[in-house]
Amino acid sequence: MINKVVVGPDEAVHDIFDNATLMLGGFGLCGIPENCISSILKKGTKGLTCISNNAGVDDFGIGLLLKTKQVKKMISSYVGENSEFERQLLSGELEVELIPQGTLAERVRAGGAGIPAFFSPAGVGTEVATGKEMREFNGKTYLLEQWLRADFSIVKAWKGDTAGNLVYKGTARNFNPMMATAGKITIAEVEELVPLGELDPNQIHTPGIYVQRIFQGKNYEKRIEQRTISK
Amino acid sequence: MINKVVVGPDEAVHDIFDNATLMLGGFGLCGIPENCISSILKKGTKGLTCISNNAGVDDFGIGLLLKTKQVKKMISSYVGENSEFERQLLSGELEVELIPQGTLAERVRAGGAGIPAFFSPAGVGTEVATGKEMREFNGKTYLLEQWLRADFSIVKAWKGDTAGNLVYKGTARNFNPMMATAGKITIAEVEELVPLGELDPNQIHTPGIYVQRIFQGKNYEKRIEQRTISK
Amino acid sequence: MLDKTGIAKRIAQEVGDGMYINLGIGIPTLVANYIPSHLHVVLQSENGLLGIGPFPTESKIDPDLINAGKQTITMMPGSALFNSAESFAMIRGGHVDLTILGAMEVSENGDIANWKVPGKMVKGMGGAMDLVASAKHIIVAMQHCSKEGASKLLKKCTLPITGIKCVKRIVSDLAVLDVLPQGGFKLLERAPGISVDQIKNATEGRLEIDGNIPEMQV
Amino acid sequence: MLDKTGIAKRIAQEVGDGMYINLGIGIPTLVANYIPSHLHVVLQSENGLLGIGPFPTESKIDPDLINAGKQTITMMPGSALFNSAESFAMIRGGHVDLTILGAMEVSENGDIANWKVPGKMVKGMGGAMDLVASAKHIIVAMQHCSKEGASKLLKKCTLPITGIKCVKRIVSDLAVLDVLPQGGFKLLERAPGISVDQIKNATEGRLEIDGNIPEMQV
Repeated sequence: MINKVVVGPDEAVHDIFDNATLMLGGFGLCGIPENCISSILKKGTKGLTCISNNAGVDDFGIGLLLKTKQVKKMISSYVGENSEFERQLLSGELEVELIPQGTLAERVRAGGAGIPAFFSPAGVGTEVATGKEMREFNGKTYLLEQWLRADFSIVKAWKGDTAGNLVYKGTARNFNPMMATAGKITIAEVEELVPLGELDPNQIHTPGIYVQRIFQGKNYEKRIEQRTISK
Repeated sequence: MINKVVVGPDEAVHDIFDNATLMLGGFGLCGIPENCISSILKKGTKGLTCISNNAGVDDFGIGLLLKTKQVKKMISSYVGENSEFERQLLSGELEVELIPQGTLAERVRAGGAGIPAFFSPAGVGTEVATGKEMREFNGKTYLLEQWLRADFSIVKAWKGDTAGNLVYKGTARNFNPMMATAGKITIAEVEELVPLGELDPNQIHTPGIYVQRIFQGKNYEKRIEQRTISK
Repeated sequence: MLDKTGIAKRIAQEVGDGMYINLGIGIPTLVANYIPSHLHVVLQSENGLLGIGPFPTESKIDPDLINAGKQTITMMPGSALFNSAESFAMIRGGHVDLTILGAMEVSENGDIANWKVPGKMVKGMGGAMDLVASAKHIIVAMQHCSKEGASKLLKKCTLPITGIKCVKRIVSDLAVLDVLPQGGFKLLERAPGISVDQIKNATEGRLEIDGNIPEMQV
Repeated sequence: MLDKTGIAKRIAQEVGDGMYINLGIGIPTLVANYIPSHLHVVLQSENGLLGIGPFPTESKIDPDLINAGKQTITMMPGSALFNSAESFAMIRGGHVDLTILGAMEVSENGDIANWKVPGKMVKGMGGAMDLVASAKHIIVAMQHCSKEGASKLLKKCTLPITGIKCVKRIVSDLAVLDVLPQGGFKLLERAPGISVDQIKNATEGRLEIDGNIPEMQV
């Protein structure tokens, strides 16, 4: 097997360049690559286009990169938990492209799977359809949607091995597996890096072929947005 | 959870009707639904269209249904291990549609995922492209391919629970997970049926939502086509 | 007139045994609390779970297990976890039997608007456009009128559309109504204490009233 | 002239450290035996495995673990199993670095024919059309001529095509050749004991011979 281990997040993101397109895994603050976001923040890379289902909150996740104005454009499905985001959007400092969540997930998968375009019913008759080819199949109308690919995909997994095989936990899986397939360079940060052979081959969520760099992250905060409990 | 357990293969396939379209999982003889094939053979259903990567061998797998002339049409990627198949094809008794393996897998996935059509590069410039729309994306030519769906999908898994969640083993996974998503009725036969809660939710290959009927199969033969050993 | 709990309770009566259901954020999430326990249903969370359980106790909170509203949750025995592409494959492929979601406006031909208010903040459509474009059956939980008293059951939506010709049934604070295939709202039930006239006055779109309209049993 | 083992040995020299490789049925499968052990490579089996290991000993045979040629196999530590859609997503998405497969004919513009002989049996293309349409680098293992002595390196394929303009390099029993971007076969190496004239006579397509052609080191 091929060893893909790098020392840590600084090395993993060292060549992310100004104006690069990044995919970042996660749904809300669940399953986000906390360590890599910190390193990009420190590195100060500018003009980023970030493809991520959400944009973090004011002081965590991608929200941190918005605050420092490192993000030029967000491509997301829902961005409603971030007041700095709102300010930058309304002032015209930030570009935003909103995509239905399922279409976003499928466009990223298509990018990784070498499918340049496919038909989806989401958004027919809405402003999402503007400028898109429409076609009817079996009496239902669909929109032609194109793949998404990125210069760097940054994902967070629960466990990973030195060959880049990944296993996610709970709903922290979300967009991470598809994004792992759609980056020219895919960087995986994991809570636990295990030796080769320790993961069951039958239970791997992301095969190592998609991952170029892997490291064990530190100090995961895993902030909860809506702490809801049963009495 | 919803209980989807049926008594056995006879009950599972009882309503498969003449001229139905079936998907059958498996690659070669690996991961094929042996019990259901036996029951369909016994039941004598005729005029079947079978979507399956291969067509079995003379005396096993789908080959059994070919011998009894229950199959009208095969949709496959490779059918080269079956002399009865060859005879029926050359005599015009059997219709055959050959599809590149990756396109077949993706068309089945698309059927399950509600994507009526997508672009694939496989077969451009070949007879597979005949009659298909071609389009260029980023300087490369692709063919428009349509989804595949079936009246019944019949899959084989290693373990399953009463809610229809499935786990496959080794390369017996192959086409089974996609086919499970693309049948109006999906029937799963498993080597071991386990109680609810015994499968790790994080390690399920086919979520139960896709499965309508499940039973524990018997007497798996698991015939090997090419027994190859290291000295 | 129903409060939010009342709407959730009435919608819970629409649930059938063996259904896979996607519940949207807000009132739809409350529906889970009122589904009769003898019914076996499975709740889908579009961020990657089939089999949502109750909210966790303090000691069981897991930041890696949330619903689409980002609330901490638990799993039922027999649950399955999956990625977002698989989740929307289920939705788009028609495997989810029932979608319950909120709306700002519904038109008499079944269009729904629930994702954007121009000039105010744009939060994004999340999974709503996928859900309404694909669901076999859609029930909308909503207020019949705005705080200012303007009807939200309209001839034509004024807000940006989430999906066209998709809503099948509406449960509002005032009534249960079906969207007719040919267009128009068919009044099925009145909320407790609400008259047919009150519903007429609160409905801008074409309202079909056929015979005696019973009061809801909530 | 190389035998099958010789072709496999020569192709093994094309393998680079860190590569993900798909090996076709026949001679390509043999290549695995000659990849230098200091190179870390991963072999893909398109029926759903990354990390093919050696054939099993009798006691380790598992009918649920086969390669694309339906042979029983083992797995290397660090392997991953997946379904057929995922497997071809890897192939189509350009994640596999090198594809090695057999051919009945190759044309001077890089077309390949390897799936069908009209009038004889049609076995099907299996994964070959997907592989040749998507691979970043394709090496073909083949016999230079038919048993009757007819060239299989042609101006134009006579058999039904598997893919167009895709073959990059050919290792035959007689030679190593590249397919030039502008068309034509560029002779790189001669098989042991084979002269340039013999290769010329065996090649119908345009052959480019530039300077002294070294003999292969196998």
